[in-house]
Amino acid sequence: MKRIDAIIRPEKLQTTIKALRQVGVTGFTVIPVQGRGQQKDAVGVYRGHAYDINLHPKIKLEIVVSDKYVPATVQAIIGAAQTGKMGDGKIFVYDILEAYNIRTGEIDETIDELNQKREDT
Amino acid sequence: MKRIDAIIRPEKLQTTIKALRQVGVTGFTVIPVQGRGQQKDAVGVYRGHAYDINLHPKIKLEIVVSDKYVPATVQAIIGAAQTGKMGDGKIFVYDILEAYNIRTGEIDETIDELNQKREDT
Amino acid sequence: MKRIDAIIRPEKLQTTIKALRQVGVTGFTVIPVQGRGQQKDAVGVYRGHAYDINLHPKIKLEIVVSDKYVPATVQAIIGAAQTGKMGDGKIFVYDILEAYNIRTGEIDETIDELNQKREDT
Amino acid sequence: MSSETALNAVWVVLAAALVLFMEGGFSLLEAGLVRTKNAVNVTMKVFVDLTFGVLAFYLVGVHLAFGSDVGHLWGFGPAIAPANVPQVAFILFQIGFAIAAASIISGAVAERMKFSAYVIIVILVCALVYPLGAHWAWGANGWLANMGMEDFAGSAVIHAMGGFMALGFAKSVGPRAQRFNADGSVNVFAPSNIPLASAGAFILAFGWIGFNAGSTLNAYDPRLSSIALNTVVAAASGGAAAVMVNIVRFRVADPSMMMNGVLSGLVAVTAGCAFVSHWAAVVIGAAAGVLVVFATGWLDAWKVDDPVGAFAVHGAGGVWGTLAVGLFDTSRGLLTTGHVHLLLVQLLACVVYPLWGFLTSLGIGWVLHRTIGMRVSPETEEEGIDVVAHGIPAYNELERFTDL
Amino acid sequence: MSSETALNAVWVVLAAALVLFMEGGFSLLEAGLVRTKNAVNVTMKVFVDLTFGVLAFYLVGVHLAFGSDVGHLWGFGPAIAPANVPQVAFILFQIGFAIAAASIISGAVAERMKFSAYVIIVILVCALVYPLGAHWAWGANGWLANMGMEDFAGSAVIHAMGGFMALGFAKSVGPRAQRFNADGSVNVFAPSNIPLASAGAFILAFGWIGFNAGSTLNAYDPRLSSIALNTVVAAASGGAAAVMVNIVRFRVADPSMMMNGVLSGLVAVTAGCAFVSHWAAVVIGAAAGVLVVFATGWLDAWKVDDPVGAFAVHGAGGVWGTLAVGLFDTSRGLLTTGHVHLLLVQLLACVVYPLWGFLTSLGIGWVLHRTIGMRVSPETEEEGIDVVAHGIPAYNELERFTDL
Amino acid sequence: MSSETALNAVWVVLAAALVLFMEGGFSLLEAGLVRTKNAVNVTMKVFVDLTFGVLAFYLVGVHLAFGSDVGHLWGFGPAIAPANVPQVAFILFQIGFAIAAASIISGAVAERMKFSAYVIIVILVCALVYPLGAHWAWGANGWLANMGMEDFAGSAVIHAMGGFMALGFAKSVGPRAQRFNADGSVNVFAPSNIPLASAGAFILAFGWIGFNAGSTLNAYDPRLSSIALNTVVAAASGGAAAVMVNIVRFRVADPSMMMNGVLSGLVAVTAGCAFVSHWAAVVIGAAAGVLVVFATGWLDAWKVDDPVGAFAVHGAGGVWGTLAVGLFDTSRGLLTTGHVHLLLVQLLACVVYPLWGFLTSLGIGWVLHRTIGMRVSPETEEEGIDVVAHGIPAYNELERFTDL
Ligand SMILES: Nc1ncnc2c1ncn2[C@@H]1O[C@H](COP(=O)(O)OP(=O)(O)O)[C@@H](O)[C@H]1O
Ligand SMILES: Nc1ncnc2c1ncn2[C@@H]1O[C@H](COP(=O)(O)OP(=O)(O)O)[C@@H](O)[C@H]1O
Ligand SMILES: Nc1ncnc2c1ncn2[C@@H]1O[C@H](COP(=O)(O)OP(=O)(O)O)[C@@H](O)[C@H]1O
Repeated sequence: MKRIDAIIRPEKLQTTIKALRQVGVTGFTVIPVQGRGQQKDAVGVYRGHAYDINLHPKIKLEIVVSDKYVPATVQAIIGAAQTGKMGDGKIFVYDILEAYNIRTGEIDETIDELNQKREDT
Repeated sequence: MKRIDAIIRPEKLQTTIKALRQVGVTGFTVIPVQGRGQQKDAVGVYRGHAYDINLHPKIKLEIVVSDKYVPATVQAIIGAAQTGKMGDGKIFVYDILEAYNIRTGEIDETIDELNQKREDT
Repeated sequence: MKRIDAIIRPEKLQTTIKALRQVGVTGFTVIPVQGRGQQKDAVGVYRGHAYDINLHPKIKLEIVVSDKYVPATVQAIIGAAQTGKMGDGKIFVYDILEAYNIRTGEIDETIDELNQKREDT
Repeated sequence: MSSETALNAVWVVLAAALVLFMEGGFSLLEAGLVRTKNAVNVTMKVFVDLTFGVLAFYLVGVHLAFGSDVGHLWGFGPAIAPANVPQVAFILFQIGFAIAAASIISGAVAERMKFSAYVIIVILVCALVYPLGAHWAWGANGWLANMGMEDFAGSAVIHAMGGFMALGFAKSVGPRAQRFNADGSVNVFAPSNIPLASAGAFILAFGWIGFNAGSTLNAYDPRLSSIALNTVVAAASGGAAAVMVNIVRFRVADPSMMMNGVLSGLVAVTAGCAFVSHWAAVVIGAAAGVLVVFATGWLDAWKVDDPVGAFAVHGAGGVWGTLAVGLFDTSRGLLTTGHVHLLLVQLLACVVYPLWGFLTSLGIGWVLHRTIGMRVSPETEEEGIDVVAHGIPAYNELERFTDL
Repeated sequence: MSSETALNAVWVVLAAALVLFMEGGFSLLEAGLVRTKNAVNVTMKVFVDLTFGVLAFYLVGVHLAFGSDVGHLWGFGPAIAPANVPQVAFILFQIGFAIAAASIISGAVAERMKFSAYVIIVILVCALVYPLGAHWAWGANGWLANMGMEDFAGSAVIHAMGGFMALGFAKSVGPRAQRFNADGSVNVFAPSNIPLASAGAFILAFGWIGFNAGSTLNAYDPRLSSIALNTVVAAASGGAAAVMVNIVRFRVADPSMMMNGVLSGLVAVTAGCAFVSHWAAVVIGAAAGVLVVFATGWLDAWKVDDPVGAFAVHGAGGVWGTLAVGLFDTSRGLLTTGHVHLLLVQLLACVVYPLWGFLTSLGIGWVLHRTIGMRVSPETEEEGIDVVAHGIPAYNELERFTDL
Repeated sequence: MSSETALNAVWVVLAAALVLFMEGGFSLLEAGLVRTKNAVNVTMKVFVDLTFGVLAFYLVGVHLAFGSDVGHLWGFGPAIAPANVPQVAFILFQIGFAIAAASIISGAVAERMKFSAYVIIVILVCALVYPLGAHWAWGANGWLANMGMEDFAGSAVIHAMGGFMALGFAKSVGPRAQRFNADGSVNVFAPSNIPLASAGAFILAFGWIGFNAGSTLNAYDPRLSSIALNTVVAAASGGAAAVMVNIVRFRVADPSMMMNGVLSGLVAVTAGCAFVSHWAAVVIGAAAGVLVVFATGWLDAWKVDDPVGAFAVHGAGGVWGTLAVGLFDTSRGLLTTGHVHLLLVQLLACVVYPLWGFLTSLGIGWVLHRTIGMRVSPETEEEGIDVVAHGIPAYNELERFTDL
């Protein structure tokens, strides 16, 4: 089971959500963030002082999926969120050890591996 | 040392904080997020166009605790945040390698394992 | 490759960003959060009722860097964000398995290890 | 057209415009003091006042209030305007008053009342409840008017009655979920937007000058300027007193108490603004400012949930202001002249209007509960009324929408 | 100075102040209805109306509109004010009208028009386009005035023309990126701040009393109070009708429709407020409220993107209101008297003003596209115009700024 | 009551209402331009003006300003109103002026001054500092009035003095933490809410018509309409000039400069609005608009931190406007008639009022520093004054509160 953190452009959120749905990922969490990377800074001017808008509005998606869904999910995000210009964002993947569903109070049944584990026990 | 990410209903934040306090967890970080899962979409209507409110306001708690506190913490959250209806949220657990306290500039002393390690050295 | 989550005081954001730039870290994501730890609660009063402002505004930085940059990054943050008073915040470090650049659609080239890996292949 | 009528028309129309603008003040004040998830809903309620309320009063209420007297209890037929004021100007001004009375309710029942129930309440209040009360004191030959009751611009007729209707409906609809704990303690629900609320308070104060001075309905009334000054100094002393009491009692200069103090001073001076001296206006305002802080506490003790403090401002302030005329009236007040008669009449008004407001609202509430229902479902309350009843949240930073 | 002139001066100056205050209403309404990233930009556009627009009309336009007639088509020389009104008071009032016409456009082209293009548009509209149209109906000897056209305060001259200019410019500049899908469906762009927008609507309604009643330009006009009452009841029935239709058609009490219903009722009654009875005002407002809901849908069907609904409110409401005079005028209306002449003249006006507005705006748009450009770059549109053109976002919670 | 007095009462009371409404404008403008964490605090300061300020001026100041003259320096006893204006109407209007002077300060010291210190400052300014200055120019037999100084509605008496008090207090309390870097460069603190600030600017512009035209205190004054027109065109040219200069110098159409340009044009025309022609009003406004952009830069160079630009608008604009009367007065101006006397008197006023404002504020600041303290603690400044002094943040989206 892996967590995928994807940082994308705000205006790509809806197409990304659609793409995720298409590959069967229906659960995720969305957070508006400010990011910095290779994208050129904007320059603001207030009362005669230029200032660096060194953070750009981005959207972060946090998605937990079974290991085997990772490649498809990553590809779906890249497909939907890419514009080819600086500032498209990043995807980071890391390990999740356990997942619980608060409603059932038990191990989450929406993740394949866990489902497997549950059935095994 | 583990990190617990809990996604809960906004209105359960205060009871969850109380529950965490009771099991001795006093440090955590709270982020308002928008989430999607099995909870039914709401439908908004603006100027004659229905639209899918496909993201629901949630609260994400990020909690770093010693390994041995994990089960109690997870139980506390489930106990406090459960309503039994779709949309109660999830808990994800993963490994943290290091933790620093910015105030002291050293390894964090509030996490058991680290405390242990510090005493050892 | 590691992810560093740093929770700092909001007013330290700009100095921290400068410090990060100095150690060569140019990519990161910023999220306004509310945190709780050892910092004393503020007490608000509204219409005659005192209430606990038990969450303090903080800023969370999420930074993904190569393993070898971790110590320098952590030190840079501590150096820039420390005031010595309760509430300075924490730094958590954990493993990242993969990183993609959405713009190129490929493995991210800004992280050393990945660069290495790409050249190897 | 005579010069006198022309000037009166200008005066009354502009004053009416100011009074109608107060609806904007109610809307902002309430949208700022409720929680984000219901900000659209309270705003919409004030638009209901401005639409359904206006029509209900214009089509029905104005006749009941200002038509020819029937048994000292209600009016019938065309509204009777004072001499030298165009009848339609008079009606316009009275429309502003009627919907102000209705608007008092909107804040008190915020965050849990059904939109449809509110529409019905506004129609009933503007068509029936308020007009009857208005007739008693202001109609030709109303029974309280005949007894010599003095309520220049409505501390009793509008604010005390409206404030007690707010109380009745707030009681009837019940407190917001989780507002009171089992042990009786109160959970603080933070107001969503203080600067917005303060904008509303400034608009209300601005409009109030038209509300009180406009009630002369006569530009030649020698008291006109004095009424305006009384209004402003009472607002000032109300706000100053409330904030000082709040600092002493609760350590902070609470913005909601500062605003409600100003408003409470305005409410209280409304009855007497034409009858009392300036120093009395300062005293009346200051006392209202003190009162509003305590009255806010009483409601909590009674376990009634009034998100914007409508009762403390309009109910308590209105009763005090009605009474204060009996104390400070320059020609008939107890403290100023030693006469007790007026005070007794005012006391009667202080019973009649609160009772009328409170009982009718409980009655309407009772019927609503048993028919279309008065309260949104717990799910809606939790999610917020904005999305469910109005289709859209108040603030949308994230573009999270696609068409279905 | 005669009493009459003094009272008229006071009346017209105060009414002009109310009309000018409507700019604040436009600004808030539009800032609340667009997306956050362009809220500064629309606000700035209304300031352009209040600065460049005022100067353009004062220096040029007022002569074209109200100078001595030249061939029934335009004016020349000093503005001619009605008797007993100081000329400057008249000019001030007309300034308010001219920039109101310009402000209608600002919302329709929000979120994608270049700031510089908008400045030029406002100057042209206030200096030329609006003044010509105004002369035809309101100038001494204008050709439509001579035909007996009735437009008391501008349903045709200001609102229909302004609304169709809004349509023309919205068409010319094109829809916002991603507003329409390939299959013709519409993406909902959520308004950023509903309480702000509602504050704007209340200010507009407040100012409108000055707009309509002030158009008497004469405090002694016996219709003055009646105009004000007509204005308010039409606003009420417009809002009530719009919200009811919206509930029936779309299930929710949409705040943007409630506001636009109120505004549409106001727009529609503007032409006839001095000529129709109160019940007719109620009917005119209600019909406008129904109309605004449907007109909003038409624009979507035509694939024109009007973020605030300027066309539905001002264009559709203005045409209806102009026509309605021909139906309900108490002395010459078809339904009230059976005469058809006035209706035909009004019908002509309903063709002339929309066409004039639509064609001039297409023409200006055509030139702008070929010269300085009318539309911001796709990058700017995506990022939002606020930071690029104005250097600062509308809301800044995070202190994310350092000096360079 | 004579027709004349009646009309004057209506006029002055309505103008006073407009002036008092300007407090709402100040409040929104300032709440929008400061950082979120201090938005409640600036709002509360304006409520302090409206409460403590009103009482201080009504109880003490008005006598000092408008009582019988004592040695050309101050007044004593009941306020003396112009003929045919009810005395109380006059007092009400002057209350509005006094608290406007005080409100200028609130923005300049925002985000770091103690609430208690501000309350004391307002009381002193409204009871003593402003009334003395007002007496010199406007009181019966004030020494500057006797010299022939002309300041129709207060460019010098209110704005220059208020602006220099703002400067003095801003200097005295010191800049906000981290505002200036060691190398002298400036850190940009982004304004929290531009649409809110713009709402404030529109309200101020609206109220200003009452401020200037109301200063006739006489509806029969033949200049009344002309004053109103001058006010509006100066606002227009001020805003237009400021935004053009800003675009040339700094590339962007800065909303804060557009607003401050409009306000600066209004400030500058305030002294001369009754004495200069319309084209002169346009020039005066435009020059003020240019000036405000540069004056904003001077403050940074002087290392004085004025979060809302109060000095640039009121101080610089007020001095320029006072001077401009000497240049453009139609009967005594240098450029219009060649006479130099008036210009010299105006020059004297341009020294007296700024000095009076600046020195008294430094003096009050000196005493406050040594007694109750003027500045919040560094911790409070960092956390924001809202929670510490007022118990509640301005905006609360997250329900993060539980009762203790
Ligand atoms: N090393 C990193 N750690 C965490 N977040 C990052 C990192 N690099 C980039 N980001 C995030 O990704 C966003 C886009 O990065 P950017 O470099 O501008 O994209 P691109 O590589 O497509 O040009 C940034 O705004 C930031 O939020
Ligand atoms: N796979 C996932 N990855 C990340 N977050 C998730 C995932 N599934 C659900 N969530 C988060 O949990 C919230 C609640 O999920 P939901 O499925 O609605 O709850 P429940 O399972 O109790 O019905 C979602 O709104 C989302 O924020
Ligand atoms: N165990 C934890 N897990 C997650 N976040 C934490 C934890 N402890 C503290 N934090 C975050 O760090 C912030 C600062 O912590 P605090 O204990 O106040 O700092 P300090 O240790 O410097 O006094 C908190 O507001 C919270 O956001």
